[in-house]
Amino acid sequence: MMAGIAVSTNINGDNAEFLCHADETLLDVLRDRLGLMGAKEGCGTGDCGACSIILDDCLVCSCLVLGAEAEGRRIETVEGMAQGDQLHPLQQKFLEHAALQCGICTPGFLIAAKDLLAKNPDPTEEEIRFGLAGNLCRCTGYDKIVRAVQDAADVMRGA
Amino acid sequence: MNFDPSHSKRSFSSVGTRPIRPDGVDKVTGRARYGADFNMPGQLVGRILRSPHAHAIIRKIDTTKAAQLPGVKAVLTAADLPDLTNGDAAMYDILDNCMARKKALYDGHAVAAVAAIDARTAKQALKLIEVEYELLPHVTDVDQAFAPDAPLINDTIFTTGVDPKPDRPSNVSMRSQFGHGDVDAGMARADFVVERTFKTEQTHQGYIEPHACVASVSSDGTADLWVCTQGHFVYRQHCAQLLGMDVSKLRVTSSEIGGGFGGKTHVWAEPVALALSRKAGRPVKLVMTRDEVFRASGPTSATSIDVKIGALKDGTIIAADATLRYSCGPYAGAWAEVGAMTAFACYKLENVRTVGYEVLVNRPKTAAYRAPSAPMAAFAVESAIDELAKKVGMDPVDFRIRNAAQEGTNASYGPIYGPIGIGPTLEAVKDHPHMKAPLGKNQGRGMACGFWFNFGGQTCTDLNIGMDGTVSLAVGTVDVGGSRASLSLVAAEELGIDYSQVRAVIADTSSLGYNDMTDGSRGTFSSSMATISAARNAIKILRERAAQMWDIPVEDVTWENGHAVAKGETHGNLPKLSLKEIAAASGTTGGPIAGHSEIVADGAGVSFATHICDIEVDPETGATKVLRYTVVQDAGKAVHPTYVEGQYQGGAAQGIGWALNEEYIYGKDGRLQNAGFLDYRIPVCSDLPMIDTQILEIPNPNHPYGVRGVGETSIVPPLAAVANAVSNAVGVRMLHIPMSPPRILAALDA
Amino acid sequence: MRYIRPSSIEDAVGLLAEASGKAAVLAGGSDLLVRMKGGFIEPELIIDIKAIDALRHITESEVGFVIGAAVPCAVLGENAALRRAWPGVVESANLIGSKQVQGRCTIVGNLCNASPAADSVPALVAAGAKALIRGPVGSRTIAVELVPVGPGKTSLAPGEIIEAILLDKRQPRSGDAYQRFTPRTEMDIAVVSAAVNLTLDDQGVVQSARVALGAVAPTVLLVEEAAEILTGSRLDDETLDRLAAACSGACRPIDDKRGTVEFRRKVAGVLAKRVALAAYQRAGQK
Amino acid sequence: MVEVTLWGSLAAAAEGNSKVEIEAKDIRELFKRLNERFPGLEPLMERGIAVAIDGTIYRDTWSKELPTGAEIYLLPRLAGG
Repeated sequence: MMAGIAVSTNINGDNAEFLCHADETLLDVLRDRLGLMGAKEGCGTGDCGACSIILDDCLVCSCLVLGAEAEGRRIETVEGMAQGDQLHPLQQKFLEHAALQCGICTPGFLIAAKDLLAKNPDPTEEEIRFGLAGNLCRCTGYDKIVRAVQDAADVMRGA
Repeated sequence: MNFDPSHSKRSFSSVGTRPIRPDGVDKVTGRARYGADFNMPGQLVGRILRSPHAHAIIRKIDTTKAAQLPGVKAVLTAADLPDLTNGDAAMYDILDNCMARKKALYDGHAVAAVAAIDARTAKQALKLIEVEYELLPHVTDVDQAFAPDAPLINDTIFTTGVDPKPDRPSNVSMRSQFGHGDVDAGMARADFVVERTFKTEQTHQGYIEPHACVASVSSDGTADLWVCTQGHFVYRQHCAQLLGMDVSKLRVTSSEIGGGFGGKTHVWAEPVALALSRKAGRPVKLVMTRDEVFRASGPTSATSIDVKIGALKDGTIIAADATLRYSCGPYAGAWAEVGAMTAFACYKLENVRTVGYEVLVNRPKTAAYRAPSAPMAAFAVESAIDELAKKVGMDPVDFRIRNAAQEGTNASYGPIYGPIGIGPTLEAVKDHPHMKAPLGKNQGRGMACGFWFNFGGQTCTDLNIGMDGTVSLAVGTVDVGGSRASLSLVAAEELGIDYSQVRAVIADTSSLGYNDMTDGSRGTFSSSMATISAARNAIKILRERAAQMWDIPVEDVTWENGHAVAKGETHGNLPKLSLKEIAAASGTTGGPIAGHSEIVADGAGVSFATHICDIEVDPETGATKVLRYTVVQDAGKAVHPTYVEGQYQGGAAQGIGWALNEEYIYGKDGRLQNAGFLDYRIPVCSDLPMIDTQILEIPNPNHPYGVRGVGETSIVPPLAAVANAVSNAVGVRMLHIPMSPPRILAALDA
Repeated sequence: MRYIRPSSIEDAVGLLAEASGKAAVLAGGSDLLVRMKGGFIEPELIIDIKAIDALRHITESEVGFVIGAAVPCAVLGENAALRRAWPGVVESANLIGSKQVQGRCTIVGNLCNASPAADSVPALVAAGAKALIRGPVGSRTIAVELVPVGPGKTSLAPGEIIEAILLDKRQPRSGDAYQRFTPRTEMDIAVVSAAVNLTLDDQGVVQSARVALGAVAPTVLLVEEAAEILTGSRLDDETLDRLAAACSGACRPIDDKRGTVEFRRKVAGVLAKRVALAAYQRAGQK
Repeated sequence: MVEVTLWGSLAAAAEGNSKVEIEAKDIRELFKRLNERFPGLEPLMERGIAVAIDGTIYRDTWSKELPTGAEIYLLPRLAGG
């Protein structure tokens, strides 16, 4: 009765297959079965955004997705942002602006910011603040995060 | 100690720059390993069963069914944790808090634990544990618990610090008192007096990473603990003592830490994980859920504070008096004591008295939260000061400047101050453009001051120079917010090499001598002091080696900008030797080159800040919006200014959250109603404006570079700054934190 | 526990009926997974309806809009025609949780969760939306306000699934609006909420109105007295004050961790005024 | 001989003396003499005491010398966050 569900999916451009239980979240699958520890569990209830991933171009909390739902979908995690040793502009700007202190929320913020800039390449400060409101940060007061996203947006637009 | 820690004026080349942190790339690529990101082969999953009752005798625990469930490898109760504390009351409280012994003392108190092959089995096993409770009357409110007829939480608690000694137990574990002069006589002379009672609710540090550890105990008595903590040496000490292990056989490795703010200075589940592993004979991973973090780690005190301040017509504060009641959970604490010490620390006062009462309540054991106890006291005092300034007819900044403490002032908590920054932060605020910006309708501006002691303490650092001339720095204070970058800068500065040539790591407890925790804003202060001392020890060796290489007396060798330089008439023409050249030759000149340092980093300089807040209040709903916020704080010397700003901004944001919406809400049943991030409302990105910062540098004379701690002070002024802003916006004095919309609306309608 | 992803609504209904109360329907999962995590429910079967093509679209016809049960709230915001016709409904759906949650959650899920504080429900009730229900014995359509019957409880019979939400085509000079009160700007649950839907005549006089309040009673309230006050008016100050009083009076709130009785009662009136003005302005522009 | 000031609660436990003259050359000796003279201080001393010498706070350094004429103030030991 506990037979695993076989799931085929695509993670950061690579095909992946795994077995999971019906009630297992995608976050648990990523971390415990696939060894992708970038997404963090801060709450497990969709309230902190630390486990954010992009699922078929849609930003979601992986703690609110079942592993079984990943069948046939495309998943992007923080591990897929850098190309080889070339950091994504958001990653680079987070470092330059010191937009992280403890860093536990950083993977979620990077993914949420990536999704935000994909949909709105030139956001205002207010749009950034509301766009990232699903991600909690307790260290920075958000100031340097917002600045890093603004700066990265400029770089990505070639401004 | 061959090390002079006193400040000398110098110019810096590395210190004060803003390079990228050494652990940065790992943290933006998801590679950094936090508490829950570590696994051991064969590991089990640990889970804890918690009391749903606020106060209950544990009559019986039947674990038979749980133990029989296939996949369960260990079941644990207090019976498995014999009392080895040997009369140490503080340790006994920690033991009892880790696993309730006779009574469950709060909603969330651990009563049993299991280790099983996977999470679902562990969860199922918890349901099979049968606990028989006998419910007792409970009390969760600090004022109700303080009342003489309150339900008694611990019948061994007799108030200390009162004369005569009480003959019956109560919920007040200690009375403490500070001050000097004659407050009553001073108050009698006052032309204006403000007297108010303030209340603040309990808050949580709200770190995003839940407590997590992996424990592995071998049958030969050795053990490993991987854990997110602010102090792995302290965790080792506590776990070893509670479990009867040899300190040196328990190796504790601190993972990357996802925030602590004081909440990861105390052991909660770690001794349980070790005990489970010992019983099961396998590694055990134990990760708290968010619900457990709120219910069963260590939030702040809730407080109730009476303040009375009197001033003369000319604006001199002539007397100041405060009585502070702080909740400390169900165990004795010393939180009001700290509040009583900090309350009036910003001011030069002839007559001052503060009295603190530690109050037991059926809530989780209070833990430190960033400048613990100071924000609540500052809220009460700075609110009253603002009101008093109005009565006297003075501008609130000028009123504070007139009464600010200075070098030579006797602090309200006792000793005299050295060079301090309260005056300069106030002068900077007075001149700040923020203070002159116009305000609109329903908007108000508030400002407030804050103080924190800062700590030093035991510190140990190793600095090892590789054969290629690069430096590895092993530090024992956990890096929560970028201290590895700062300490690398300090090592580079002292050795005279480039920042990129240094790599700082946090060493485990087997690799370095004892270090106190990263608390009390001591991380960069004390470890930089130890790093400088270690670097100077290394330089001494480098000079000896250069002398050997040149075959000249070591007295003729100096160290300048990363090079050995030969001095004197006879060797003046020798070309200087770089650190890299000396390192390359080290194999033939006496072996590896290293500098070590073991110090007690005394002399942490006190820290002051002044904050300005603009807020808009919707008078119809009580909704608030922070429009602008400015932090001015003394850093002594900012080693990495970007991370100093980050500390200022983070503390301010936490304080704003506390001021406006964060609070523990208990039901009549004594249960916590909002144990999650949805209803425990820490500020989100769209709740805040940019937070402007201004770093002042008034050197700490007791540190070679003038460094003071910077981490904590920034959370002290915001409660009062925001409250003063709201009070100015609505014209009603706000007395209860958080100023949630229902409270603001109720105050307006009162 | 089993997980099944049926490809037709008939299969879904069949599975649900067969499981006799021990199955849970998964669309967005933003409530279901939280309740499972907290141990509040332990379904034996999870029926994921997102593979049912008919439930994944918003269709516009001559009579109005059909919003499939598996359409995430974020997608509502991306539909220009819907946004134009029912801006209040769309803004309510785009206030639920965070961007991450909006990428998953659905208005049907919001409705079936039957929380008095659900954001999209007052807007749907004010809009006069209907729920298209499919069950073992066929289909039926009921007004949205008849779905929740108390906190966490719905009127759905065993085996029934809400297939879609139906919204009428818009008459000219109509507008709707929704606002909620939350202590935080985002990521929060409504302490009080209000939705107003109006149609004006060509003189700018309110011809018909619907007013709904959330988080002030065990279920979302449709306040008919408030609608009557608005009808025939141009939303002058006196009308708005009467509206506020009627809405405050209609509340049957409780004290809880999110707000007090007094607060909810007062702010319900405040929000009703603000929302009525917003709806009136929108109606006037069309 | 040094003059030592005790904080309020400590003074109460030291028979009401807020200032005490003591023959002590370092912190260790100071603690020893205080304990001898005022046995009532024991519980407070056990909980931990810090010594401020001319405003600089020392927590663990027994060997720290007490210069004559220095301002010496006893304080409770604190926890930080």
